Amino acid sequence: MDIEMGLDAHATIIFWSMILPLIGAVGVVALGRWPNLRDSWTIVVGISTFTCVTRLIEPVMAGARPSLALPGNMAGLGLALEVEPLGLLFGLVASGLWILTSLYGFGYMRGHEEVNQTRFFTCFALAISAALGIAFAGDLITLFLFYELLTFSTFPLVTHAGTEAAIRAGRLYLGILVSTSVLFLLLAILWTANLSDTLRFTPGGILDGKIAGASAGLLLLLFSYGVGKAALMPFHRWLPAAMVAPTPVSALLHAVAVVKAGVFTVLKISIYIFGIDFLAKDGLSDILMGIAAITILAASIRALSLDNLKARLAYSTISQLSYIVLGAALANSAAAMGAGLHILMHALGKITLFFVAGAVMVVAHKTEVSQLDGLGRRMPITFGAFCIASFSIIGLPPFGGAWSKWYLVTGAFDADQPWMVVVFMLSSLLSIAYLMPIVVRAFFRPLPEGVPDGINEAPLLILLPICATALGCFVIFFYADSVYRLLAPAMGLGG
Amino acid sequence: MGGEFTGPFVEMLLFIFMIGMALYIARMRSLFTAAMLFGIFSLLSAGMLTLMDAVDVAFTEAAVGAGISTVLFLGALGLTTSEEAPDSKHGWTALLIVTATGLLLAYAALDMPAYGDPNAPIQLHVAPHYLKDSEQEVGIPNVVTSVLASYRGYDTFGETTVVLTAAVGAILLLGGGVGRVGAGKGRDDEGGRRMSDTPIKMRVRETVILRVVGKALVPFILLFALYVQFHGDYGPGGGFQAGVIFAAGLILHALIFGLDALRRAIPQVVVEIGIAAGALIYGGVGVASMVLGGEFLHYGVFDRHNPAHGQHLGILLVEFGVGITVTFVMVAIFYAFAGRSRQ
Amino acid sequence: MTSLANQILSHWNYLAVITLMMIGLYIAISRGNLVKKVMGMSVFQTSVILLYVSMAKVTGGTAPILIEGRDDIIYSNPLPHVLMLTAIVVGVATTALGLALIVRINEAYGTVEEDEIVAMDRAEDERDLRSEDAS
Amino acid sequence: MSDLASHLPVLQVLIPLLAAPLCFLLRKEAIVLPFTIAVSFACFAISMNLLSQVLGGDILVYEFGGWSRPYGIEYRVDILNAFVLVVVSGIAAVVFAVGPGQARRVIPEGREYLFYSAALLCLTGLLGVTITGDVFNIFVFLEISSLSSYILIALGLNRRALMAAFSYLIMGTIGATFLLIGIGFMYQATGTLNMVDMAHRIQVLGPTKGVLVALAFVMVGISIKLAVFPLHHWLPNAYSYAPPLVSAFLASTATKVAYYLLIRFTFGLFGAALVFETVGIDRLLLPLSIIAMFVGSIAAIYQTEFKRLLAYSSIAQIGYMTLGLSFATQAGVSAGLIHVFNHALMKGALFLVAACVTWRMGGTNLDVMKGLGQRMPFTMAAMVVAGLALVGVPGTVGFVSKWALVSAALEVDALWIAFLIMASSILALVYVWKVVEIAYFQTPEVELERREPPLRLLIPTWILAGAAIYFGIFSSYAVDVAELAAQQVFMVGL
Repeated sequence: MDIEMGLDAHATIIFWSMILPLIGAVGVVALGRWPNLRDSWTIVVGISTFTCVTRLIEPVMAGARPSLALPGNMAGLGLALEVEPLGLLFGLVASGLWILTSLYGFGYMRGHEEVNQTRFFTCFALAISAALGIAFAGDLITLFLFYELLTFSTFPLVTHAGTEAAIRAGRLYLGILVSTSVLFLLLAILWTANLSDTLRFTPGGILDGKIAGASAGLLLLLFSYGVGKAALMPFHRWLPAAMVAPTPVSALLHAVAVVKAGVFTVLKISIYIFGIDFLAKDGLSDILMGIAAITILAASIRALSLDNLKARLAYSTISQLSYIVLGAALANSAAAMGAGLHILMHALGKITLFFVAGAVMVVAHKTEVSQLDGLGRRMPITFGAFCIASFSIIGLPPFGGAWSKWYLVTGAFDADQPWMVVVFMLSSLLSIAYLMPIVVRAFFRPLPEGVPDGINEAPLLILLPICATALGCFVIFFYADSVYRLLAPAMGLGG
Repeated sequence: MGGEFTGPFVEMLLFIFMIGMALYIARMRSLFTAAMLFGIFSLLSAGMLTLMDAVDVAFTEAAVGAGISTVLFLGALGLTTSEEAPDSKHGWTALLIVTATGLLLAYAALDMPAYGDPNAPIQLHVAPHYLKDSEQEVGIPNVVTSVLASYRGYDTFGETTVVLTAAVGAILLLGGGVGRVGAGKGRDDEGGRRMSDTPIKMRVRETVILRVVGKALVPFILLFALYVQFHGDYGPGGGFQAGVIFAAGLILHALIFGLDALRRAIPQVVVEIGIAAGALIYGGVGVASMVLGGEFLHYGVFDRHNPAHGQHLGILLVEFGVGITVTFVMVAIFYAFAGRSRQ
Repeated sequence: MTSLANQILSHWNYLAVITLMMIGLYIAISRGNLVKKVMGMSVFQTSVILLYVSMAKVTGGTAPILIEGRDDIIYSNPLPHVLMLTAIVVGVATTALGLALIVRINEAYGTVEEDEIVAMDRAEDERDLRSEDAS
Repeated sequence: MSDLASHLPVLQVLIPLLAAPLCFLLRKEAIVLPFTIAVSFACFAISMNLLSQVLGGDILVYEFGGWSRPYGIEYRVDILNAFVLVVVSGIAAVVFAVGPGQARRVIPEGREYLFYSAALLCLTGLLGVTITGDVFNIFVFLEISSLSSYILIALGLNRRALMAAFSYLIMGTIGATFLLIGIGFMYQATGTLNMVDMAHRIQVLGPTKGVLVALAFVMVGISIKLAVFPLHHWLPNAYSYAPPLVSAFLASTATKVAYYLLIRFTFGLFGAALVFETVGIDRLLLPLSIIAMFVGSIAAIYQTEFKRLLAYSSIAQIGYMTLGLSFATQAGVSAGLIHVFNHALMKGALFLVAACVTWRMGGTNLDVMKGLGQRMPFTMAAMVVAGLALVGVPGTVGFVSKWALVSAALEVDALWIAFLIMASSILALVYVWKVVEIAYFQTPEVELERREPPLRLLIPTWILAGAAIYFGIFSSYAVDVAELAAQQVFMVGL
């Protein structure tokens, strides 16, 4: 009886964490005429949503799997939400960083004097709701529903500027994401439905013994490429294109929510649909491993050659996302743990980097790496944060990124894949090569002539989130243990 | 009838004529001539139908194909053009399609029971029931009428509705002769000739003999229509044929004495109410049978003691409804065409 | 060979009807003049009536109007007759509607030749396109 | 027989049938409009009731004139046609409330009642075709619906509507006559016109030449009405030049009824064994469907007029339906039926959006739709919703269709067909998104203030658009009924 009650209470929490952003979106529309009220409302909703999600930690750590059947059934299949550790982590990341991004967004959007702010924040809230839907999806069909909703709710954000370039980027964005999801992902889901009588995410997977050999490999590829949001090459071009969006979008959505939704989906499918053991059998995931490795290296090299700061960060993201795909493809507990951790670690680091890029754009109106000379002296805190976040991305202790990389490398050893270890090492070196020059330029190059004196630290609303996330990169290094404990059951590592 | 010997020869001759007519229609560039040929084609096919024992169909074909359709064609030609432009293209594809279709049909036709075979499936199932039991079940000698108005009375209701639909279309598209559609909704008396004023008809109006004969003829036509209407139970005829003939009488009147004379006698509003009334009479009979506890169009319930009597009454009423609707629809279509001025 | 000849002889009626049908269909789909099309359609429909009624015919039969007290008479099948009465009516309704449309088309285009109408529409499209380019 | 409930099958058709001539007597539009709405709602209510009666597996039979099978005409309601009745009358109930709209300009003054009369006749015909259990009765009611739809199409504002209506008239009549010839051969072979009786006799008879040719003619006749590729040429003109409301009604009902006929004749009358195993219609229908899916979608991409774009999209969507049928499996038929329902909703909504745009801008050229996203936000939002449904985004009815169709394809191990279905829906994204971009990202040539169409136009639009979402999320209603219908078709036949 108690358990029943308990589960019902959890269901309520899931319900609210999903519905709050929607209410938020409605509120934003209603309050559109009063910007201050509207923005405060967004923060209130953000905090409430995050609080809701945090209340799920305790039961999940205790081994419960809170679930909620959504009303409705698509194509004869019910919609169900179920919170498991990996999804909870993603949910926490998305909803937590939403608060900070919102704060940052107010500063940025006002500082940049953007139009249509109401539409912007409305779609933002919708996107968060969709991201939470992906995080908590209990089966493939529910996941697919929210996956597509996320694509369409972020489309207005990508094309926010309404310029010809933005529209073209929007086409690419929608074209790649929808095409891959419909052509490959949906097909893969339907194939799975045809093979198995369930589409539920089940520990240990549902496909073992139902498909084998080349078909299984094809199905895995369909899934991996179907999740276009994971930006595996050659379906990665939407991500750099999406950088035309205002920076808060790039920061939260294209460093965290959207792309992480992609790799999260890949990871979740690997763990709960294929099952790690099944993936490890007969080198099923070898091809995927190769693709991920190539993406990691190629994207890093591409990042090196780009002068536009946001574009460079975007390619860095593509590279880092494939860490997670590679983690899934290595198919053992340690690698999966590394992949899971990397969702959080990379999120904290990359969002900081984007925040900084936006701050520079608002304050100094600079977009290219080559224009950053000496700016670190004028904006020491901002670029200090950039430095910290870069270390974390590179994987240096004592920053969060070190942990995820550690587990990934361990996983590569466990899987007897020395070449993958080499890939990780090479990629770290490359990330030093494309991130560190920025820090060096900012701090050690002299400020060019003619920079107006007015350029100084960013406004508080921008600076605060930057500091918070940079601090996060550092603090999480010491608390990685609790994240490990949260994820362990999902990765088959025991409490 | 002429028996087994002469029959086929007459029929073959008719067919040869008809095929000739059809080919002429295809080739003839003068559309007036083609329309007249079509009338003759219909008349010949009516003759053919008579030879094949389908007297009711023949009657209708003669009245509709040779009569109404031809008048409609002539009317439309009066309003458009009478000459077909020389045609150059897409003959071959059409020929190919048509040949293929024809061969397919011939392939199937050769597998059919022979022409006139009394043991064809069609002669052994359902139809014998009508021929054997309709006398007792419905009680009228013309089996076609029994089937038409009772066994398949609902089809006939549908058919009446089809006619009504045509009237809706003619009035909507051509304005019922009251107003021009589109540009300028005023009356159309100002300029242009009407179909009823095309040269042939003008001469009709001017010829004294025709006027006198026509005047004498109209009442007889109308009388004949009434005979056809109410004699349908016993011989060929019925509401549809009667309606067409009645309308033909009225139209003849209009051709001789002018459209406006007929318009004054039967205004557009009356025509429209008539169209509706006929269909509603038909439907009303059906609804009445429902109210009396039967299915729709179950006339037997009108006389519980003698269902055949009820059938008779029902058939009389629905045929009457058909007659009214058809008459007024034909008049409405005539008004629509005739009232349309030439550009 | 003789069997085929026999077949054709015993089915000559159907074959003649089919010929008529195909002439009608040919006129309907190949002619460019709209009035001709409707005429072809009517010929087609009239021939179908003959097809149905041919099926109904019984050799030595007579019209299905019952003559009281005679059991020895063979009647032709009344059902196709009934069906074709309906078909005739449908045909004339279609013809009327088609011709009404032709009258309107003639008013709108000044012609009832399909080719000319298509050409006029195309010219109109091109004009629209040009004016768009100009603006 | 005295209680009203037992008369429901006939009332389904009789009410609009009698209402059409009644419009002649009522005349005043102020009376005729509410009358028409009441009639269409009554039809909808009756169809729902009929559906609920037959869902258990019973078959309702209504014998006209009290004459029993096979001597009289009977109405025969099973799940399959009750489902189609609901779709047709439901769409009518939503769309008829709008009235003639812009077509008013070409209707002779004071003759608006004739428009309603024609609309009711069209409804009558479609319902009559669907519900009847007699093959010749199909022909009669098909002609009622066809003639009235020619009239309605001819009421378009552009003079090309006349030519479109005329071409449709010729094609439609040829189609109907082919059907009539086919019915004639079937009658010749069996001696009966009653469907149940005929089906039994054809089973006994087997594939004689007559039956095979009858099949060919019936198929061609229906395919013309259904606009199956390559017999689709009449459709784009008819739907794009007709008044938008007429397109909304016809696009979501007329082709659906033709599709119903296709199922009825193949599975009910001729029998799946004959149609698919002996003749192998699927070997022709399957490639044609796939070509239609692509040709229709690609043609839609290149259109510069909204309604024409939708019309070409319809050709592609009809391809989905016939594709389902060509699998010759229960899942395939069920998928086709689900799409009948779903496509009616989304295409109806989109054509109503076209009606809204016509009301505002006087036309639906894509040029005039520039920037309408800001100027008619509610209308355009409906367009986006229904458009996404057309693409097959999850959460909309389009997804449900796609799911069912692809499942059916995978069931027969046709992974490549599944892939092609997906690929064609990407094309749908392209043409839908083209319109979305124009509406939201392009600036209008003339500055316009924000104004929505009147509620009598906007509400029906949103009812259909909303339904396209509602039944996308709560899909089990439609899916269950479609599955039951398909099951009945396969188990019972007729």
